[in-house]
Amino acid sequence: MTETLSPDTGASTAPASGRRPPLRFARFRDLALVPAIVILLVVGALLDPTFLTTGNLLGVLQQQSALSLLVLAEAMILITGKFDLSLESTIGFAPVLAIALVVPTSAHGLGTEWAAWLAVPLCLLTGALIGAFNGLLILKFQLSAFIVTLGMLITVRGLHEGVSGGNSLFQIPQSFMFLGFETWLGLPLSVWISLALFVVGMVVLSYFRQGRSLYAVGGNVDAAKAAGIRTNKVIWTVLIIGGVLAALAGMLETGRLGAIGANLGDGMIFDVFAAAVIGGISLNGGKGTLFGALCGVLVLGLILNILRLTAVDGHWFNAIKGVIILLALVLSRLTTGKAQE
Amino acid sequence: MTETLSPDTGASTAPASGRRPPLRFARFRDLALVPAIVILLVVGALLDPTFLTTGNLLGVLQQQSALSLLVLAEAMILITGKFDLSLESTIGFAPVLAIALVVPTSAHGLGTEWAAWLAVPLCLLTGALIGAFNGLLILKFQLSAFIVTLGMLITVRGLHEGVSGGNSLFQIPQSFMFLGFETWLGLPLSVWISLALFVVGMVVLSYFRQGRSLYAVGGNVDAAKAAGIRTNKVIWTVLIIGGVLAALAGMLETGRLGAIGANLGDGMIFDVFAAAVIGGISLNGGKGTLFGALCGVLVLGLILNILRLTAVDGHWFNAIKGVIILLALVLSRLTTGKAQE
Amino acid sequence: MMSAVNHPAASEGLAAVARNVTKRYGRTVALDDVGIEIKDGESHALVGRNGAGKSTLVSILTGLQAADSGEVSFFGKPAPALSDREGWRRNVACVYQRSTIMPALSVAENLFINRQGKRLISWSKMRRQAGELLEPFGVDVDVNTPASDLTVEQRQLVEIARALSVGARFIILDEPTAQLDGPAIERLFERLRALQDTGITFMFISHHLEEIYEVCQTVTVFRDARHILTAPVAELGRAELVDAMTGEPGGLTVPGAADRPDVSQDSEVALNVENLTGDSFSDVSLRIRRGEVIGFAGSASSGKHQLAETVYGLRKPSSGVIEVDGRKVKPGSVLDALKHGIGCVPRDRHHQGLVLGLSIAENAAMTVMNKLGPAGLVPPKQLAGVGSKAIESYDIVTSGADQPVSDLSGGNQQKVVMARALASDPKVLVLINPTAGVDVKSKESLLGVVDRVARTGTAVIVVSDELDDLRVCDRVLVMFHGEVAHEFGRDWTEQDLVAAIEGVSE
Amino acid sequence: GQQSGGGTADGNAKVGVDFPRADSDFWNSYIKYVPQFGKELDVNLMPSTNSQNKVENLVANVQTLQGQGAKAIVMAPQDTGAIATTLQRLEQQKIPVVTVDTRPDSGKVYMVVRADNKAYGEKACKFLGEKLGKKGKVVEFQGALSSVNGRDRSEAFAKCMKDNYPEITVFEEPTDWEGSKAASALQTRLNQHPDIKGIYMQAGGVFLAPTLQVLRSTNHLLPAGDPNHIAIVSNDGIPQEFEAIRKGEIDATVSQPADLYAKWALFYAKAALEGKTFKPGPTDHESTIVDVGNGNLEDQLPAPLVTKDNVDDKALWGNQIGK
Ligand SMILES: Nc1ncnc2c1ncn2[C@@H]1O[C@H](COP(=O)(O)OP(=O)(O)OP(=O)(O)O)[C@@H](O)[C@H]1O
Ligand SMILES: Nc1ncnc2c1ncn2[C@@H]1O[C@H](COP(=O)(O)OP(=O)(O)OP(=O)(O)O)[C@@H](O)[C@H]1O
Ligand SMILES: [Mg+2]
Ligand SMILES: [Mg+2]
Repeated sequence: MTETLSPDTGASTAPASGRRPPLRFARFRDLALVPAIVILLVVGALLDPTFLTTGNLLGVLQQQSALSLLVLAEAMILITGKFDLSLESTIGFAPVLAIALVVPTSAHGLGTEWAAWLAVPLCLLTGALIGAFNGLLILKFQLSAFIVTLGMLITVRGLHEGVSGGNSLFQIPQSFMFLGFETWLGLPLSVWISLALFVVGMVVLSYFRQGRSLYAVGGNVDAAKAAGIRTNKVIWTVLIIGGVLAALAGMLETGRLGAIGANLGDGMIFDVFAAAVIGGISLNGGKGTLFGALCGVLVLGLILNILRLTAVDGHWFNAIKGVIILLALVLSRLTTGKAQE
Repeated sequence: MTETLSPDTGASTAPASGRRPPLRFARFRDLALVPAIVILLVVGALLDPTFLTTGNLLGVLQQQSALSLLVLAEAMILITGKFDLSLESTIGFAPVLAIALVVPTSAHGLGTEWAAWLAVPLCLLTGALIGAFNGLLILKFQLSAFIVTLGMLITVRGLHEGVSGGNSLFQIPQSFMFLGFETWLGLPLSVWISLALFVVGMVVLSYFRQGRSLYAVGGNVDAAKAAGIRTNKVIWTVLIIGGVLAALAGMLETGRLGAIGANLGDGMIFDVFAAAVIGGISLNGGKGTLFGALCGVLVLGLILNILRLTAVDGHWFNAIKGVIILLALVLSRLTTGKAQE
Repeated sequence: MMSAVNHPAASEGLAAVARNVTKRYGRTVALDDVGIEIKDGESHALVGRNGAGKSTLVSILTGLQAADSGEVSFFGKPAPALSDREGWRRNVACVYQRSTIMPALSVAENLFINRQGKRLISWSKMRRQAGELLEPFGVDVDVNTPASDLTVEQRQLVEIARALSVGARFIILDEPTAQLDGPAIERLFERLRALQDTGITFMFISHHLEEIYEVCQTVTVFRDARHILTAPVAELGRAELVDAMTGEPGGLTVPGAADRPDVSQDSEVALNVENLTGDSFSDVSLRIRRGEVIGFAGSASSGKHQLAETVYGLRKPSSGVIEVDGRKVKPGSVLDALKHGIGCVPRDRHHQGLVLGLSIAENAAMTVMNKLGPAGLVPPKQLAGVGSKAIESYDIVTSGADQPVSDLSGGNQQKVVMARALASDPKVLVLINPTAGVDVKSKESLLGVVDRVARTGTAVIVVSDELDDLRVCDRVLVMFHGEVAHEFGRDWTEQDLVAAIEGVSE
Repeated sequence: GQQSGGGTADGNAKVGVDFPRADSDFWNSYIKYVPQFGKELDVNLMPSTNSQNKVENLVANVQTLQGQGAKAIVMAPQDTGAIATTLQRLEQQKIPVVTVDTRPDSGKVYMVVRADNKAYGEKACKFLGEKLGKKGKVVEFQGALSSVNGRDRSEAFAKCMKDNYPEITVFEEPTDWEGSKAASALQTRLNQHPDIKGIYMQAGGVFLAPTLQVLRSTNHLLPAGDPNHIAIVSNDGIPQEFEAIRKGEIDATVSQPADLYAKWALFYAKAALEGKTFKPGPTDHESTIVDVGNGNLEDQLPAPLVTKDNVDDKALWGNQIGK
């Protein structure tokens, strides 16, 4: 009795071709930055012979590895429809607290002098706690994520200054150094780590229920709830993972630099957002891919590297950087043809 | 055949009481920060006898006047559903460019040495142009306001560094100094200016169609278009006014400081957002009042003033500031009982 | 009959004309060289299946979107430039299908948006006028409340009141009645007739065909983005109209419960609700057997929606028990409801039904993501499979399973919500206003789905304001002030039901 | 210890210079002096980079300069801790490093060229202490808490005050090197304690104008000699400070030798390339080389206190550049 109608999709839809159109929207959007990257590679190669050497390109990757972890974290949080500004102070505070708890007071420790191997887990735990506290304020007190994490940005940066007394910590436990300093198969360990985490993130966000639920929550939290997704749990988890990734980024950066400066991470959140949004992540939630975000990181890294190689006058550095970022935005807008949010 | 059933609409709505409920929503939400302000006044008075002196409170007002203009600008832009991060560099660049165009090269001028009276209009024009350019990218290229103005933040800061050559400009035309330095009836001129502009803003946003259209555009841009509002014009106007206000704030700040440092405005945007959002402006657009934003400015100013008076250890200054901001948020959340966005 | 009726040759006396209009959205052709002529003073109905392009034409006729080609004119003059919003507003007012309410603004201001007055706004005057404007619609709210606090019906009435009060001589109503109940519709029609008498022209879009016969003189049918026919309503029978819409003869057969075998008294109880008390209802008990379809009727304040939402876990009851197959369901937990085999079509698809940015496949599979692969893995093949199955079973007009739901027409979106509810093969299916905004043919197919799943042993709850939806029910429970006041079997009559709903029957 | 320069003995090899920041008057002068002395000393300078006050940038810049063939590097790490790994890597690759203005906390460098920041704090403290007659209230504008130079000045100033002038109360105001914060702090503090008698500002380029402006608007700006004059000591030595000293608005500044920084940094970089070595002891340019441990040498350049008495000295760098 209830037949389904013969779907004469004909005219109202596209020429009903094969089941799968040749170019899928999501994929296409992902590749938006590829032209920009190609242009940057060509321009870089023309401007300086050192640019295309492996040494230089590896350098770019290594320099961007800590940033890329923050972008990974922020991208996931943005997709879930939230915001985290405090990542920029977590990257400094988590390692500082961990180290201050294990080193002697002579090296600006807090006097606890816990076992050195505790430093790594303590650092990650600190990141997780900051994320969890953000979650508490956002979910339980229903405060805006932007303003909560802005408050936390200030607070955690203040804790960093307070705990370190404004000093750089340069007596770093070996385990910390290891991650940021060693290389494996010719590639810095930190690059391996961030690549691996990005791949894991992409797989989870594309092919796993848990990952897909970020998009559902970010797209329409009520609909996600009505579909049985535990939205608060998802948001909380993502915020905590974000904190842990920021702490890990702090460890990589510490290893790379050999010490933690008192202003580590300062101003970094702007680059994080620039990379994420250039990479196609929407600030309104529910949209964007980690692959896009990774491309965003690369675009930013290449821009900086080229500016460095050509040694533009320091006074005009930022102006040129800003203009190139705007150009990259316009370019990716024109190649995808989709309005941005 | 398909009739709909006939329910009685009556009970589905709120008990139809008198025409005007005793406490109106808009008004009530506006007063959300009053408890926080009262608590801060009491705490301040208890902690330091100087706090409640006119001298000190006037000082707070004067110190906040440039910030308050930025908050006024940002609040209007946020209500319209957009974003402007570049205000923080406009506040520095607009006066720098204007001054560099009129002073001799020996005072780090650009060599044009235009007439000194041009400085004020040039400064305001620069602000307007930056706002207009933001509008161009956002509306014509349909780019996200966040990322466009982030790019502009970097670019304009870069132009500031480039034009000033990184130097502080010490030789300021008299007209510039005037606004930020003079007093009138015992109140600094800059306080009068920002109060007057806030009053104008409040009246326009409450009692004029043009002002109400900001709420319409921010609340639902398609619906606003459908209602005959020229949404693009509204957005563009607000962005330009924002730029002009930032330039004016730059003039007031120059007058107050007697020179323009190369890092004027650096990091200020965080305070701007903190004040606006504490004051009840929604980042999603269409919500909030300028009165609330002004309260947000005052809360922030009082917090800073109390911290300064009590001379807390500099190393813990930011941590305490952050915690108090978070507390103020929670407090205003609890007193209004409305979730924030 | 199926060919287009010749256009009236007269070019004067026309309120609005669109000629040779074509509009594409990416790969989708929404309008394919269509035209419409609306005579001054007439009420012109536009009908067609979901996705036929009706709303697209509306957005072109109101200047919100530019057509790819074609022209529009009003009262003999070409339409103003797209940027001249004021010009468009002078010619045409509209109630759009998608809400144009600004939630943060007060009801009063929503009514007077962008025409608050030339100079200083007088809020007290505006409030007074707003109250007067709403009076005839029976919307009894304080005009100072923010619109976000209104119910869906109230919001719709505010939009209607606004469009009718703008003072345009040509008014478009795109499915104004989809969210309204009986008395509200009656009041709307009263206003319409009054305005018709003063010579106002209407274009009226609705999926309730009887409404068209009630208020319109002329009807135009669109199908698959093309113009099919235009004819005087009086000359077109209902069956012919439906044939023109669907493009195939045969008419409609809304399934009735009578066609199904009786539910045997010893078939198992699928859903058992005992002494359930919650928001707006109290102490409700009921048992639904496998294969049984239960309808809930009642006024907007009867608590019927709240009851259904509580069963699915969207609301938390204050007391009482919900059991599926004898096992207790955790109150207030959608996840647990799903685990126990309850599926649901929520009340408002934009609010709780869909994630607009995600694809059809993903929306349809959202409740069964954990069943597609091990450890939460979602293999793309399986996902696409769920999507294409939904498209086939519910006849969704789309370019493919990976199209974002935001690009679908309203009716097709509703079908995706249905697909989502049924993807988990639920034992108990809760449907709230399942056919809102769905075209006649799709309504038939959606109700057919209800009939089909009931035959396979699913227990179904249908909460609806529409009698058609209740015809598939084995029993209809009428709620009044939060309690079940009446129970009817399959043999209910309209009069009895309406009387029970209004609380006047004995 | 004696030290031998690494690398080739080619005085014409490329020298890479990284500037620490472009937003302060002092460093801008340094940036101007570098190419000037590069020509004078015949150093093969590469295009310079700028790390904008961020150690991450410094590290990346050094990597870039190295990639482009730098054989010696001049840098001014504002964060002296977080440069450790980079120095270690440069040492492994036998690239000599000259640091300007700061001394790295760990790692090997060929030479440190700096004036002693601790001495700045101490000189300012002594000057104010005596001027105020060993008692009264003093406001100190600190830099950013994370700045090493700022911290050195603050610590030396605090220690000297505590040791020598226990009756002087010091209000420490952290400012992030922002004039606006300094102005607000001073205004508040003057309200609270109208009897403030002295100000120490750690960077004249940033704090000079805001301080004078606040004093002016609160009627505290009285010429030196007036009994209510607030004594002000500054650091940097820019022309505007000299001007203010001449007018009697401020009392003294410590001239940080931007020209000598540039000159001797390039001198030592070239010396390293030529394979020269140095020993601790006095030099031919009124400074001393000291062994600061770790095998590192530091050439401590003179940083004169400028007062009304010597403000017109032509040798001061602030008097050499155009006003
Ligand atoms: N913004 C859009 N982007 C892409 N496709 C769209 C968009 N809006 C509409 N469409 C497509 O255009 C076609 C016509 O849609 P329209 O909304 O006009 O249908 P309708 O006749 O109003 O249907 P309904 O009765 O369901 O409201 C549909 O196939 C729809 O998918
Ligand atoms: N319906 C409303 N929607 C939104 N805001 C409102 C509304 N009514 C009042 N307001 C706000 O409340 C404030 C004061 O309202 P009030 O009713 O006192 O106006 P009024 O100046 O007394 O008007 P009138 O001139 O009509 O007496 C205005 O700033 C306005 O923004
Ligand atoms: Mg429609
Ligand atoms: Mg009144």
